[in-house]
Amino acid sequence: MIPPFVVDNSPALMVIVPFVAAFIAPFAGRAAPAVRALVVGGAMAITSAITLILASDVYAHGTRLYVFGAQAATLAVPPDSGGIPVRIMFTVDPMSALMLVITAISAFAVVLYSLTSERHHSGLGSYYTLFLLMVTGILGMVSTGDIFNFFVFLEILSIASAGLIAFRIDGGVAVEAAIKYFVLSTIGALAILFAIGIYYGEYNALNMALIAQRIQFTLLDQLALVLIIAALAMKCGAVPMHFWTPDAYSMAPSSITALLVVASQASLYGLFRTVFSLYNITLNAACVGWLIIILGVLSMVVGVTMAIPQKNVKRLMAYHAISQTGYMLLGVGVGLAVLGNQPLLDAFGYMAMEGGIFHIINHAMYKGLLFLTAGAIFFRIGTYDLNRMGGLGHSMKWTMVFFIIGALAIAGIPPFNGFASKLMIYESVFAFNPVLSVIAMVVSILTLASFVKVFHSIFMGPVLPEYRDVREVPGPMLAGMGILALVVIVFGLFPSVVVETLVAPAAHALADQGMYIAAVIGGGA
Amino acid sequence: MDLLLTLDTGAGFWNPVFWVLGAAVAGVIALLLYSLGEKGYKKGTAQEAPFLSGNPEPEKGLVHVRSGNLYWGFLDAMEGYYRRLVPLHTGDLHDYVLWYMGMTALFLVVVVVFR
Amino acid sequence: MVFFNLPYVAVVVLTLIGLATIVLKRNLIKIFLGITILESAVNLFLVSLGYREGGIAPIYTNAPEGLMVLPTPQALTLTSIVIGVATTALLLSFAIIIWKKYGSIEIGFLRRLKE
Amino acid sequence: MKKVLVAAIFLVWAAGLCILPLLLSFGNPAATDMDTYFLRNGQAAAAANNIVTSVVFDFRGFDTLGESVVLFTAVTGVALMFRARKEGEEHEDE
Repeated sequence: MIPPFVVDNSPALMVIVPFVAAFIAPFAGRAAPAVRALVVGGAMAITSAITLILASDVYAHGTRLYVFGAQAATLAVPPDSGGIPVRIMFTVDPMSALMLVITAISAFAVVLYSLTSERHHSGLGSYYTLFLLMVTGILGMVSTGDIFNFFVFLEILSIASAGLIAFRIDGGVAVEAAIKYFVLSTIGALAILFAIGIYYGEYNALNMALIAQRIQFTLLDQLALVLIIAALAMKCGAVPMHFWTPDAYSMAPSSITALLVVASQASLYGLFRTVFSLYNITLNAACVGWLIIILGVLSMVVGVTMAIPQKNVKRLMAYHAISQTGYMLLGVGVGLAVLGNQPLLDAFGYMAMEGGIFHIINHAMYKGLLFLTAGAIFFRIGTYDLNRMGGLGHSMKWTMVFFIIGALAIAGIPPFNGFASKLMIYESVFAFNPVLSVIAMVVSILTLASFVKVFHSIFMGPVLPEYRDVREVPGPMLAGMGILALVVIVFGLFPSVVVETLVAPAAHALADQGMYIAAVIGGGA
Repeated sequence: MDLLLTLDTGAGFWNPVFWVLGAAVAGVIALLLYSLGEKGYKKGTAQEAPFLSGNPEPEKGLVHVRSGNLYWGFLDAMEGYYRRLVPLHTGDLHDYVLWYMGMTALFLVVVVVFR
Repeated sequence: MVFFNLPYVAVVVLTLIGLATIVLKRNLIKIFLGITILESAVNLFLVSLGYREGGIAPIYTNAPEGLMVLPTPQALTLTSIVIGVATTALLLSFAIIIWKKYGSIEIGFLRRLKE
Repeated sequence: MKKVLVAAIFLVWAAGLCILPLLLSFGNPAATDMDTYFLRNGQAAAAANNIVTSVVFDFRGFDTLGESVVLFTAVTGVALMFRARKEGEEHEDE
């Protein structure tokens, strides 16, 4: 059914299709906006399809290699090179495949939504170009197996994001948010480049598997580790380096915010990939694991408590995004802290990692959904200010339903997907350290409290006079939200299927460094 | 079938389908209890109007409790915490960069000391 | 020992200068200059990684062959320079918009988003 | 107080970065196998006398594609900033 050419070249195609569409989009817009919508929507649909094909192939047949420019796409190590991979390659293992699934679903829903929600704006040609490049950046970041290539895609992602955050201008405020984001992410990217230089200088290698094979954890490696994890933790919005997050999330157009959430998860993926695949047990797992756990706990607590007094609905949701990132850091951090201790890892370590990784995919879905509903409300009433909202439940019923689904999912109310992943995190973390688990539960309660407030002040109450003729948002926007809501419900009702098919292979692929090295270099020797 | 849908979470398990069935049963019971209630009220009379100690009902726009008025008790109780936390979010780019650099420095010290 | 590592010492000094410029200067353009200095430091680091004692440029000519310096860092630096240019261009265009809208590019005015 | 903290941060950064000149030795890379491969095979594999060219456009050509996309992205971003905006498009709360 699917041509073998597509399956064989899917890693290249999923990057090339949005590339080419990004170049075409502005010119298509010259003909007619509808043509551009067709090009962008079609390209995104094709990209999502290819990405899902690749992911299912990886889940069925194990890690996929795609070597750019070699005689054969799977020829990682040239026969005359003495056993080292010399070319840039994509290494798509189950963890990458999981991120690819997230990106495919989110980006497709978001593009469907944004074709309608942004149609009254100027500069849409550039908007869609940057949108597609941002998707390219995420896809490349999560699938590359070459650390310098990772940096290049990271820069594509942050430049495109910065442009899109500033898209609305909004009297300069959006540009201010973009400057804050971009200065920080440039410094972070330069720190990562510094670390890449250190790896190169020590091991003469840029391939992640080769570095992983050769790594010694000398003083230089420690410096490189610190530079990378601090930069990537900053880019995923961990407290206390989260300050850019509410600014950027609140000023970007809502559809972009939903994609920025996925971009943050891609940074998180980079962090986990560095710690697990590059270093694994050479580092002091307990020490670095506790660092990540503490970051996670701080993020959870500070994020949720800062969210409660917010007046701007998107700032509030951005703080919740920080808080939810904390859960992922906590779960995977616990897995890292017991790495190298096989009994503990089997007892609760894998479960904690699965919980954290499951939370990544859940978070991208429900947080994307929530940001899209916030955008839908803005689309109709033109403000994000919670104090000026009220009574919208009478006129925007579908938006309200989607908001309820997202809010209950983020608060961890059964039977939505947030509950399943949070339960896994609670129970496994409880076995590691009960205090952390209790903190996580309290944060979850505060999240629920905060969203009850938001729900009340947006949708409840009598119809306000100023919003008497507000109508429901157009169909395509509802469809975009509907896709994500459907995913939230399905993942909530069948968590075991998702965990067994998507999450558990990802967690094991992450923890098993030998498999990663063997997939690229072969034999692992 | 139920084996397929049960999520093993380490110490326990979680089966959302059973949960939904249970919730549906509880809902049916609640509906039954509700249907036993008073049916004899008359539409269109003063029985429908809210009773506010005899005062006239205020306008719709004034009834709505705005978001700024919610949770003031919580914020008031946590005032000491918020007084310290909120001023850290200065909005100053220098502070953003300094926090990042400071955390990098802290990580470096921790990783090098506990290697 | 350290004397022969003079390029790396220069990298350290340039990095610190760049960071200090970013953190201490209050003018946006100067902050962006700091970022550029930081980029230069990283580029210098990359390029000096590839040097080999007595090596020649990695180009095959009719001249007698000798030890060649490593080519990869030069390629990486080329990429990194272009990325740096792109970054700077976007940052400067942001600064122009800020100048138009806020009437100043002092960092103290860039604080409308906070808390 | 803040000044002391800033000074401490810079001190740690300086100390951390000083690892570089202390542990790396300039002009004497620790390992060279990947570059040796390039130097030996670059001329034949990529048909370029300049090995840097063969690395940039062949062995690491995908990076170069990414680099040009970065440039394109930045140009698009700049164009987005200086576009002609419609009346009443911008929005500010408060």
